[in-house]
Amino acid sequence: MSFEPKIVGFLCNWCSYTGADLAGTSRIHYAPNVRIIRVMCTARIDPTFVLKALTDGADGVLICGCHPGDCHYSEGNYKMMRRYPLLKSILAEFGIEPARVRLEWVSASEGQRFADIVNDMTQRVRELGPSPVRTALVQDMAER
Amino acid sequence: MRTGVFIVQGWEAVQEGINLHSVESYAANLPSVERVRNLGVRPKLDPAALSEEIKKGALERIVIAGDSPGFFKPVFTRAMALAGADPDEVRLASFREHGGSGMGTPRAESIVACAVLGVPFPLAARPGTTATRPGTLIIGAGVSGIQAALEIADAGKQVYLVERRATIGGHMAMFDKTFPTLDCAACILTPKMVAVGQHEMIELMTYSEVEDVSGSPGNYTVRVRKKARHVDIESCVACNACTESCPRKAPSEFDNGIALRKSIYIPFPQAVPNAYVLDEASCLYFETNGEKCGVCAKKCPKQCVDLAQKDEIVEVEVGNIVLATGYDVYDATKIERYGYGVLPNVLTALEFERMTNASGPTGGRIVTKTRKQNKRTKEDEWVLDPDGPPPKSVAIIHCVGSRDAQHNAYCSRVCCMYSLKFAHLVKEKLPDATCHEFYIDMRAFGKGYEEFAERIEAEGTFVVRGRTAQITEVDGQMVIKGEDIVSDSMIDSPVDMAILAVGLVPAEGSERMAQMLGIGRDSDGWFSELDYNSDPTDTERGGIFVAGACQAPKDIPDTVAQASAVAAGVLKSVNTGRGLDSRAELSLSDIEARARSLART
Amino acid sequence: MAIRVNPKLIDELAVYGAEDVQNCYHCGNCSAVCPFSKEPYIFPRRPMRNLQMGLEDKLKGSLEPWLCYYCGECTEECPRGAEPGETMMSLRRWLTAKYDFSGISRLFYRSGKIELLAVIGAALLTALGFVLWAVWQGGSIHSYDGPNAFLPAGSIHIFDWVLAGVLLVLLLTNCTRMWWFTMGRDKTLNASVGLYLKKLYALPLHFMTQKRYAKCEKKRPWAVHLVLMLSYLIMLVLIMFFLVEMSASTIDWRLHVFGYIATVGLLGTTIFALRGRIKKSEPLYAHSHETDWIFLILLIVVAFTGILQHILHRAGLDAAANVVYIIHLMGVVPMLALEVPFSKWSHLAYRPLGMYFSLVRAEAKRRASEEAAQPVMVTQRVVG
Amino acid sequence: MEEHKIGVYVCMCGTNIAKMVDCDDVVRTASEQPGVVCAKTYKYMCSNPGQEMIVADIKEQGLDRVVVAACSPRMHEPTFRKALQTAGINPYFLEMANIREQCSWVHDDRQVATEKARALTLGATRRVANHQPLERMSVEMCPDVLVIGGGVCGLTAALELADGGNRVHLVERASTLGGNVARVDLTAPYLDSARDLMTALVTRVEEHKKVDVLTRSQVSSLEGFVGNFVATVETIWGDSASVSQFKVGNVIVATGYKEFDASRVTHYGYGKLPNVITSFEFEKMLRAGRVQTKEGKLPQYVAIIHCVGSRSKEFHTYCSRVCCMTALKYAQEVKSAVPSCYVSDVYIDMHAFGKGHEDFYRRGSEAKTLFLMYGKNDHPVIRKAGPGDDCEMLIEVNEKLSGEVIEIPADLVILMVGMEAREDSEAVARLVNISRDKDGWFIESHPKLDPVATTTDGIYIAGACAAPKDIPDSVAQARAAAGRILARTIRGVIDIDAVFAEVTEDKCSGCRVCNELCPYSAITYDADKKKSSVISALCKACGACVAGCPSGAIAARHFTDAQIFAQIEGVLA
Repeated sequence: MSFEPKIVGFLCNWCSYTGADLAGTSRIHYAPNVRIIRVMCTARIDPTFVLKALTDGADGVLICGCHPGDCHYSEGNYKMMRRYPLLKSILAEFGIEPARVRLEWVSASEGQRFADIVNDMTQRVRELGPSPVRTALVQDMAER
Repeated sequence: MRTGVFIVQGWEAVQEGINLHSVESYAANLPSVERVRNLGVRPKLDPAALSEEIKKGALERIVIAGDSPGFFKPVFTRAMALAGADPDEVRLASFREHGGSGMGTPRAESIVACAVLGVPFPLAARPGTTATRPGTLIIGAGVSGIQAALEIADAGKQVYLVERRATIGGHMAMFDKTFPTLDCAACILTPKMVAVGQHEMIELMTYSEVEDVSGSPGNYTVRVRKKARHVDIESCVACNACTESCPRKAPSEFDNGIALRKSIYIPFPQAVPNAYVLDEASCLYFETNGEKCGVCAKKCPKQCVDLAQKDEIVEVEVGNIVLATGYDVYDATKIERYGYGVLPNVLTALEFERMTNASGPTGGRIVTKTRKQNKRTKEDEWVLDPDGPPPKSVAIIHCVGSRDAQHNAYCSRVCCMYSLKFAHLVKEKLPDATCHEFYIDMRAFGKGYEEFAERIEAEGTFVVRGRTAQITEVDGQMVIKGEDIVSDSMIDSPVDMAILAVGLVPAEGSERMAQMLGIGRDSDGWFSELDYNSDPTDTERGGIFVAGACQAPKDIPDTVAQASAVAAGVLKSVNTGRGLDSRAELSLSDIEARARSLART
Repeated sequence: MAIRVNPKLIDELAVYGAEDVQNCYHCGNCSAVCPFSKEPYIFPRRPMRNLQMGLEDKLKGSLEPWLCYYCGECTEECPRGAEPGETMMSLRRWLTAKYDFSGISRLFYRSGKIELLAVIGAALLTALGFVLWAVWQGGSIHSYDGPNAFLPAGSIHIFDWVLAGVLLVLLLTNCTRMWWFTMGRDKTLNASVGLYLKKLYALPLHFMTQKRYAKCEKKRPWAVHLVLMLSYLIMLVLIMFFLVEMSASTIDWRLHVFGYIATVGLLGTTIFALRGRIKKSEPLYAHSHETDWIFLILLIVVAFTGILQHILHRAGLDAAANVVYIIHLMGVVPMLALEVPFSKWSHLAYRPLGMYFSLVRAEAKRRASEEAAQPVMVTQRVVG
Repeated sequence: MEEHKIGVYVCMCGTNIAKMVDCDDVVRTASEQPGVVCAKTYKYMCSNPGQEMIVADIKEQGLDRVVVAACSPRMHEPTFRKALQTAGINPYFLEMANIREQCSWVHDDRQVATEKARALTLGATRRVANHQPLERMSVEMCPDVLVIGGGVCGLTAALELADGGNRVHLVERASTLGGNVARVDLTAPYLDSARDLMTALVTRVEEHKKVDVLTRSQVSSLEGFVGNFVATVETIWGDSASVSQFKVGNVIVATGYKEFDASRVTHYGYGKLPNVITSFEFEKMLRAGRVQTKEGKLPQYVAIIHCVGSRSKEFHTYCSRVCCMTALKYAQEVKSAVPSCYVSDVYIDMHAFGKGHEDFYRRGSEAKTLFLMYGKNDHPVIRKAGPGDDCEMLIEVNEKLSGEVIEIPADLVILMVGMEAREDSEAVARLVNISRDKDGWFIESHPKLDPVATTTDGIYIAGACAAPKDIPDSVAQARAAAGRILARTIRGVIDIDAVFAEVTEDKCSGCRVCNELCPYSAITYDADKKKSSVISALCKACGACVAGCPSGAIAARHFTDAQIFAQIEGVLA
């Protein structure tokens, strides 16, 4: 069977997590590969969360927050926005394809959008194959 | 200001009980009134002629008095403009709006007085305040009663919540999903029910009815009959032993008769209070005056079944009373053409709600009834088998008993949306089944409703404009007949299941309730609010409020809003210790005097 | 090309009796309960809609009103008191007026007074005419038949035929107009002469049996209507062909028995109808236009005087018989001369014609759509 | 990490979860986890018996951590926290796994759904082990209330609160009170006087000792938190502006709506054809007693067109709820003012749903209004009439009830413009920190059971600013909001969430990065100690500072790194 990636999703409590719930209440079906972790705001998302997820075997990380300007904490998502490129460059140095980590804006009324994003991301990561970190870990295990 | 008073008789029967002659002579004696004329019933008025009349009388202000004078305002306004007078000086004295019905001639006269003096009636007819007790009685524990109770109790004020049935929750507890968000009714209601059950400021009186109300605003004494439940709520642990042992069955009220329950039973697993109840009507023990049976009492491990228990009358003293008695659904058997009660697979909305409900008799499976032989009677009868055949095509018929001069002329407000919800549930559970909605106007007016309606159509439900006229059976196959107006064709189609979107009617006993509390009801039987626009939850009687569907059909959000609104009315009086007196008690002279003083300032 | 609505037409139709049609909010109930409402002729809702919008040409060209027998099901089931049945009746009156080129029937329907005056006028003229003529040809008031009969049957017979001829011409011209409005004018419709002939059977069939009417859930109105119709026909035949024998002093039972049956039929049904209209027993009788009253009264007068003069003559009271005979004629002439071509009784012709045309039209359309290789128009649509 | 006694409870939610997730399997895997001493399923975990089961287990088996795998925590976290409390353990020892909204409802393969549910539950189980006991603090509640908007809704709310004994600051942008209702002459369906209604309200508000009315004013800032807001209001007097500041405990937003701009619709020629007017323009005519064309002629034909800007793909998909009744009102009013006039009413669906509405619709028919039905997104088109016609304009409609394409004569066309969110709704939303839906309406905290509260504690929304509403429904909502506030102010104190950030002093380097990061300026700097510290009451727990702190000195209560790391491990295990 084809490779099914594991993706960790960090969603902000106010917009994106609610959006994901809306996808649920509207019964919009999407790929089951994303495991959602709720944070109060994308600003809370420490780059180490992402690294931790990748080293623990995630093939991708999805970060969702309120649309710029809609942040429940007025500018938390801007903080994430500033942090994001930084994060990307670090990952690049580790040789992790940038497509594995993704930042998206999903509002509380965008259940459909959330579903589309999940499907799209799952597809891309599936094409990329297992995360190099993960394979490295597996080898590491094997060597021990 | 030279004023002309014109009396018009319009549509409603409001003027019954109003002596127009005395109103006329009263008006004539009011200061600055130059001219009083009765224009008769639904007059055809010509602006030119009126303007002449205005010119002749050099009138500066016009007062139109009648049940719905507004219908004649524009013609007078125009006449004023034509006559070169100030068109803004046309005032309305609406008997209907200000409770002319029931209140009789003096009220009508006071309404005219206010208009003549140019003072809004609600200002002049504002009753004084009176000392108010802290306690509140809420009649009816549906979503409306529950909401109001919680709001008030959360403020730390005592609430007595009286419910006719053995559990709280009302109709909403029966529903599967709620439109337009489709979250399950239980998920959002049960926590609130739990909260009510646990709240230290709420005294819950289920299986009880209000017998009599006496006293005055702010100080009511209410006698409540606690019907003999024969089960001790406190010690019952809902172990089901009594039900298992009970030999008798009766149609389940909670399942709207599509399933049976024992004579001693619990309405539904999440009932609050979570205790059993014995229904004397169907109980063998009571049928035989205690000679037979009584097994439940013996079987109960905690001895909490008390067959000897008698009805009990309790008295509570409260400052405010909230009416939240909700609604009943229209009796579909009154419409023979739909064959309800004759054709097995014609269901009412509530029956379908229970069928499609995961915790309902079929475990949420949508099935058609099957013919089975009754073991005892050896006769064939239609039974609802959870594994029965699902319908291949379902028809949902709107406006059953609503928008129809022969039944109820009014619109029941919720049917369009719940019908669309049904279509969604059918499509979700039986993707291959065809589903038709037969409607007259698709009334999707609320937040997110229109979008919901569009979604249902997108899901493949056929939405047909045209009300089905009849459902018949042609050699074992149910057939519906109607006109598909938009596609200009006749419908004569086989269906396996027809769901009747029955309308809402005032709850049983509303009339008695209204008499008991001294409040009015409108021509359709719904409780009358103090003012359609500005006072939708108060009544003519001080300290008595109406919330939710008992005032007129309403969906859940609007009901909840009204319930909280009532809480405001109650709390402001409880908080200040003084609430408004009855407007009904105000005399003509009171109102006139107040109007005069306001007019001066 | 968009059709221009005419909000005024509804007021015009109100005069013909359609006073509640504006109340219709188009739930489709009426069309659904109507036993005759089948594609391609869906009514009463559709015609009511055209009426609300004032689509005059569509209405003029519509056959639906003639397919309705006013059983009243629709009116009883109407959720908004829009009186579909009465609306269809009013449309028939309006159409009758439209078909009539002379404009007389329009006058009659728009004002009962005018019709009444016309009827009275015609009656008086008849009386005067016959009396003068009787005197001039030297008839004796004391003789009913025989050599110097006051009104010799032979001559009356000729008069009947002349009158009948005139009526036929009038009626035929109106029927032709009806054909033109409903069929001829429609360019899209190509109905061959063959097709017309093929469906011709419908004409006498429906005229004689009123067979469609029997489909109503209520059977009584149909029965009444049928009896009335047949009695009238019998009478007509007797008068047109056997007048001399009928008024002869010797009773020929082979003929007279029919006369008596017809008289009883006429009297019975008219009285029944009158009672109904007074008591408004059926929806069909709930609203009575002036024309309905005048027609019934004429009918009862004619039937009653008809039998009365016969009895008087038998009793040997010839003078009285002659007087009654004059009164009888005073009823007959206006009835035939005015009611048949211009008013209520013209539907004797229009209804069967309507039925006939509707069949032709439907068939023609069906063939056309077949040729256009489109799916056959089914009369019952199965959902799903 | 010390050993815990964890209880895992998997809810079937009837069949909502059970039909897509093998709950027993989830229980099985959970029970194998370290620390898990009991794992169960139940039909409705949120129901009384469900909660009692949890309470009993905590008491009997001495559980000290609880995981509930059920619906979204947004739905039932409070419910289960309450259960923990009743059982006598700290409510924050709870963690929920969202296996309904984010699992069973969105997947169609039972196996993968179950697998995902397992992972989510595992995540929660690992996380909950790291939970710490948290205490809710309670601060006192200022009884004063700020009401934004002086329309029928704001006025009603203000009166209700003031009658209840609370001081109310009523802020209105315009120079007079009354809002949109003040622009209306009569109200549907009974044609009662809107002016009397408004005069009564305004008089009472202005006379009320407990209400401070601030017209020509707007709120420039709202600091603080529920129970203790500080509002700054700017009032413009001519060219001078005065600023006032006051403390309030709660805020009601009743900013109402704005009418749809008809000139955005090209096919009705509004702005080009002189006699195409909007509903509000017609109201003016009625009040002046001049129902006539721009040329001053009496109209022979008046046409009313529904759903202008509403129920359409191009503009707003939603229904504006009040236009149908208003249209019927106009039909009556035209007939009254100009008896000889023919009125046609072009609608999609007649929304006559309220008390007295259907009867009013029927009266429209009795008055011989010609009702014509057009299809959604198949709108009529207006053109100038030719010299031959007896009317100014012709409206082409594809009429649904007849299936004909028809033309309606019209001398005057009234466009029933819908409602839309005000331009300043975004600013207001940001000011009071609430969210808006796709159409710009404010979002309530729950569409059904909490229609007037918002996700921000202490901020309430009422009336048409949350979605189109007629007067009675707005009034009901205004009172509902007032009721909510009264209930809380009567108690005098309110509990604030125990979830906030805190600085571990000895780790803090005093770099002050966090000071800048905090959007609520909840972090103060102690110059002599050279340390930052968080004012917990102001902190809204976004965690920006936590992630931003270079020395990891700030911890977000209930969202600590340890907890989130554990959850990551869990969901990936």
